[in-house]
Amino acid sequence: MSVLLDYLLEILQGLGTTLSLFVIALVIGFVLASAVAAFQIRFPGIVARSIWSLMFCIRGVPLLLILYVVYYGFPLLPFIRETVLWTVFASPYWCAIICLAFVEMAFTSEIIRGAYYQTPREQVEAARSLGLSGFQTFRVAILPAMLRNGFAPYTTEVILLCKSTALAFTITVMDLMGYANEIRARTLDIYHPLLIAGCIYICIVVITRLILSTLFNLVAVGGTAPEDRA
Amino acid sequence: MIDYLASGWGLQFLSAIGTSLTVAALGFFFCILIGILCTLFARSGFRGSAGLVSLYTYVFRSLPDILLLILIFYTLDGAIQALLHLVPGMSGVRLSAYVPAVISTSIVLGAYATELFRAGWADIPQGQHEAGRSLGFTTLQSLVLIILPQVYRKIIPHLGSLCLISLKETALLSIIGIPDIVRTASIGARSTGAPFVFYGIAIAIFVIFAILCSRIFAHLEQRVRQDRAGAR
Amino acid sequence: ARDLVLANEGGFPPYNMTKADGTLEGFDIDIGMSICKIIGANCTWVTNEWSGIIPALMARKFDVIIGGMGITDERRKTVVFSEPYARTYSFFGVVEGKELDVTPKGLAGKIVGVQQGTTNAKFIEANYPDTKLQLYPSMDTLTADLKIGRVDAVFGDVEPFTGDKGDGPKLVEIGEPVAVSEGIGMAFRPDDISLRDEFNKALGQMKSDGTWKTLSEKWGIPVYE
Amino acid sequence: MSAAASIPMPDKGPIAMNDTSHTPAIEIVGMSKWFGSFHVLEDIDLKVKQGERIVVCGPSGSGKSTMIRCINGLEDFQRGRIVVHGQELRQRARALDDVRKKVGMVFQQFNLFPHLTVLENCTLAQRWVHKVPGSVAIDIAMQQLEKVRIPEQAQKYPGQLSGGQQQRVAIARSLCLRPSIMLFDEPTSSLDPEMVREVLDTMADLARDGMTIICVTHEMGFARGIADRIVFMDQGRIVEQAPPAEFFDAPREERTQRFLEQVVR
Amino acid sequence: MSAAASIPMPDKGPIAMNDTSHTPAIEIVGMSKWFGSFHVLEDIDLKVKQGERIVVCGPSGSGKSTMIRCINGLEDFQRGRIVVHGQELRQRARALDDVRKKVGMVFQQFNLFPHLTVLENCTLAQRWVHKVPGSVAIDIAMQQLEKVRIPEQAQKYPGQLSGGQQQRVAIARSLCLRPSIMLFDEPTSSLDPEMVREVLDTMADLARDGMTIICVTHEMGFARGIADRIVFMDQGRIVEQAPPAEFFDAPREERTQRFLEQVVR
Ligand SMILES: Nc1ncnc2c1ncn2[C@@H]1O[C@H](COP(=O)(O)OP(=O)(O)OP(=O)(O)O)[C@@H](O)[C@H]1O
Ligand SMILES: Nc1ncnc2c1ncn2[C@@H]1O[C@H](COP(=O)(O)OP(=O)(O)OP(=O)(O)O)[C@@H](O)[C@H]1O
Ligand SMILES: [Mg+2]
Ligand SMILES: [Mg+2]
Repeated sequence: MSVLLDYLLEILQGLGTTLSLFVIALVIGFVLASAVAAFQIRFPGIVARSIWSLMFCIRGVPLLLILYVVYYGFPLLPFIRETVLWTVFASPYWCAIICLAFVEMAFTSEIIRGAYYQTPREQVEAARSLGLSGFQTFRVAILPAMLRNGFAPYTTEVILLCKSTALAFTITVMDLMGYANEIRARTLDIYHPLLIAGCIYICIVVITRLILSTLFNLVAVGGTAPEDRA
Repeated sequence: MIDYLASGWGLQFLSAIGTSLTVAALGFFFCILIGILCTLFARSGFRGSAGLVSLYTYVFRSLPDILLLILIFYTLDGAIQALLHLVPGMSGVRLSAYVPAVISTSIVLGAYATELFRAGWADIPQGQHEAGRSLGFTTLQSLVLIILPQVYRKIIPHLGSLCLISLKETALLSIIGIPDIVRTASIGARSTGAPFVFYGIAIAIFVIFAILCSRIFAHLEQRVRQDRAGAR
Repeated sequence: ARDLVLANEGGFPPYNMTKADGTLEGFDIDIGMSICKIIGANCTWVTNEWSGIIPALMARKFDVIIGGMGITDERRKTVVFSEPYARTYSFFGVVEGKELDVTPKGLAGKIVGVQQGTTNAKFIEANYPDTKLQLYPSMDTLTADLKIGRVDAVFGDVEPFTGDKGDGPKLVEIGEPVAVSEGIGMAFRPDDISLRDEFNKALGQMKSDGTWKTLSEKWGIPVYE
Repeated sequence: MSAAASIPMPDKGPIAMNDTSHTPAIEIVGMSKWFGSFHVLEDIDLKVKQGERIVVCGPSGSGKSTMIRCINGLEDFQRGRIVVHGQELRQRARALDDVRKKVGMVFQQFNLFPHLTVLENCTLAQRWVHKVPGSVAIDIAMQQLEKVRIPEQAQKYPGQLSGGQQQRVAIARSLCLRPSIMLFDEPTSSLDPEMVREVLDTMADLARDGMTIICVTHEMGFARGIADRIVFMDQGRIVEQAPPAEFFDAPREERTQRFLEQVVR
Repeated sequence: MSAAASIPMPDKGPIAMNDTSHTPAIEIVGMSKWFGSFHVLEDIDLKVKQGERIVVCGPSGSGKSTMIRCINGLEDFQRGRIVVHGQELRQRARALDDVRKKVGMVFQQFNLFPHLTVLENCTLAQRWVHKVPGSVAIDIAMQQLEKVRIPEQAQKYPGQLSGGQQQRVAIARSLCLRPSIMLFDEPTSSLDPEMVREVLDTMADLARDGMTIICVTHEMGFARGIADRIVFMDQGRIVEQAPPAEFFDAPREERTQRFLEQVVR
């Protein structure tokens, strides 16, 4: 029993890293995704389509591979190795954040686009026929609908991101999974460290869901959060 | 790049692609099976069955896939081998690591598939079940002839992404030591000092597969949508 | 003849390495095959991820680990070891041309890379309190990062450096070698004691007929007397 | 009546009914049903003769749908009995399947199978439930589609048809199983006004052919023209039943009068 | 008429119209519209006087919705002209916004903003478009909500109201902008029969107040009671226009007769 407690305490050293990976990648990813989605919606055309294709490719490649490319491949590029960029890419932690945010951008931009195109046309027309301007229409008819439509898929995506942070240990980041793995390699005990880490991850997910639905209810008055099947 | 491929890495990659695709295909197949069975079980009306299935999907979709894969892989690996050891005459038989790899991938993906089928099923109007009953179909007939085809129609686009996820999931097996595409690429990258060639090939394989996947499922969707063409 | 399955990681030069065609080579492989010939067994090789290699042995996925495994008390709780078939010394390794003071004071604040779960990691942790440890899942990822420059030095068994054939800057050892383990041994399941004894006998025979020395020299491994 | 109900009856389809024509087609006695603690149907008594055409009406939530769903075994009930062509419904499973083969049902929402063509919708149950060979099933289906006047739509999917056409397919689909009783639950209420007529005409055809019909509807014109008897329900009870002339022109109950004022505008 | 259309007109709201009462409220001349290659509206001519009440009817797909959406600038058109209160619609942007301020529109699907309360739905456009101060906007909104007889629902969200109540809120929301013309597109056709009446009553109130109204509807009773003129469309053309008495009792065109047979049962 006391062994398990020791494990728990050791693994918990990685909690801060896991959480900061998660939150920082989430924020950067969302900002980038909004920009990408807004560009695609606002300026449809060849550029937007190329961006879409790029996002599509990113979505098709496993995060693990992206991590390897960035961590082991990028340092061989002179313009990364020999410029200030190296201060960022030298750190496994920032490599992980960059990869996570990048993948998050690819998935979230599609969610935002999807939510935008699901906005009922009639709502927009109603706003227009009341004489509201383009921005006012966006504010009153489109944005709330996007929130409503995008909430469930975005929740799923946030949870996926949280789970993805666990891959950062493959590039030596000592997060929850990293410490669990170290114990595993040292003691050859596979189950206990992983089960303990698993419980912590479940707690994080439960709390994240709670925070998201609370936020949603704060922002989107006049209705409860749509059923979240995620 | 040709040099590397000719010097034996080409064959390595071919076998890695074979490994990844086989594991992905089997994983996809079994996770769908799990999805259907769990959905049926959840709807069977047994006490607590729905709760059990919810617990499975909730927990499995909250835990990092890599953590689950390692846990299930070693548990299964030990369990299967221990069982084999008990059977007289089988004690010398060694099971390849692929069996537990496929099973653990399927169980992890099964949680996603279950959620997909449950959602698709819930979207089928109650009237369809009732129409089936009032025409005298048995439960099994109504399931196979009426309900599942409609669930399939509803979830095709998601099946497409699930198929892609299956392949991406095999990348995680490289951490356990299965020689899949990612493992081959990273070993190659390190031992030749030409990472961009090897990682580039791996990325290309995944992108090609993603395109194929989206094409195939868009086509399937198209075929299914023909009944929506036209008026109303 | 009976069948035996031997296992290692397949990425720990010069003990074991994967060739481009997927087959294995290295000191472990040569030693293993020689023993198999002596005891008259039909041997095949498999590879397994390092951190899961002992559970896999216990799950009977294979019978012997011949994979450059250091003999430690922690491992003895689970498996039984053969007599050591190689001595390992651990060194600090750096990129050629780099000056580094490898005393605890000199390495304070520096980053040292070590393979996860090894005796080396424990050693650094115990003796270099102010050094930042970076843990790697395998030796080749570790050397890769040393060449890239993310770590100032690595601390590990000497052989992987000498066996490194990759491109880029050369790696050299600095400082005095430290013996952090009791040597390299082969691991067996505790219920396979008789197999272990057979292997020990074969090792003794190889020692006396000189095969063992020839192989050590072939792979550049310090001869164990 | 329980004596009559226990006589075993050969199942000869809707036409060869002469020898049993004094057996009521449907007999509901003292039937009550609860949803949890909510009493939806209270002590329902209803006897429907063979070939009789009943229209059921009443305010929303009065239990009309629930009642006819009970006749078809789609809902359970807790007290009383329902006898369909001499076969009691309480014993479960087998008997229920037998009853369902005799009773066709058409829903408000059509409930066609969207993934099958019109023809496949009509042949599916014949082939799987009644084990009719493929070509015979198609013949029967085309015959019924002609009866509802849309044989030319056989190869289309339900999604490609208008609401009225869909409802007629639903009727044909039921008829393919040669039921002796047809139940309709507001068959026209989710249709555009222009399509209501074509469905009502189809139903009138059926009525002329002597089919036993129970129909929930608010189309009072139709009720007046077709029904032998109108059953008015409110709050889970049958409040009044009478032939249409009497029902519309001299309703006995005050509740009925209020309802008629609202509906017949 | 083009002379009249070019007279600049002060915008004084619906009441102070006496000095311009000979300007038609709406004038559509030779308007045609295509969706791709499909000719939805062909050569539409329609003149609506101030305070006139027009009911538009016709079979599904005949272009009724498209026509009134053109009047409100929700759809573009390719040929002809539409003049609303002397202001031509062809010049884009600014002019369109001006026209929309004079023309209110109510849709079949209500289209209330689900995340705003009833009161917020009604004050939003006043505050953002007409820059009315908050408390005034609320006063006006409550006044209109009283007019449609649901002031007590002001704090609820649309999702908490019945269909009929929602539609009345939609009407109030439009009225808050004091339009001089109201367009209705099948305002009752997605309502349950029991709620149709309350919405029709609200519209009748408006008609009595002298509002210019164009309403697409199949409620023929309403049309007969309220309309000054009925416009019948088929296949993108206006087939017949006549006062209700004439339209229902002596339709000139054969197409109209066929339609009336179908609809008025
Ligand atoms: N599955 C159910 N569980 C609980 N209550 C139900 C259920 N189905 C129906 N009810 C309730 O039973 C009552 C009768 O419903 P029913 O559908 O039979 O009415 P109806 O007369 O058909 O009304 P309508 O004209 O609206 O179709 C209603 O109050 C309804 O809310
Ligand atoms: N955005 C569009 N693109 C192409 N065709 C359209 C579009 N909107 C409408 N149509 C077509 O234009 C025709 C007229 O449509 P409209 O909605 O005006 O008919 P309607 O008279 O209002 O019919 P309903 O009574 O069904 O509402 C229809 O055939 C319709 O299919
Ligand atoms: Mg009903
Ligand atoms: Mg319309």
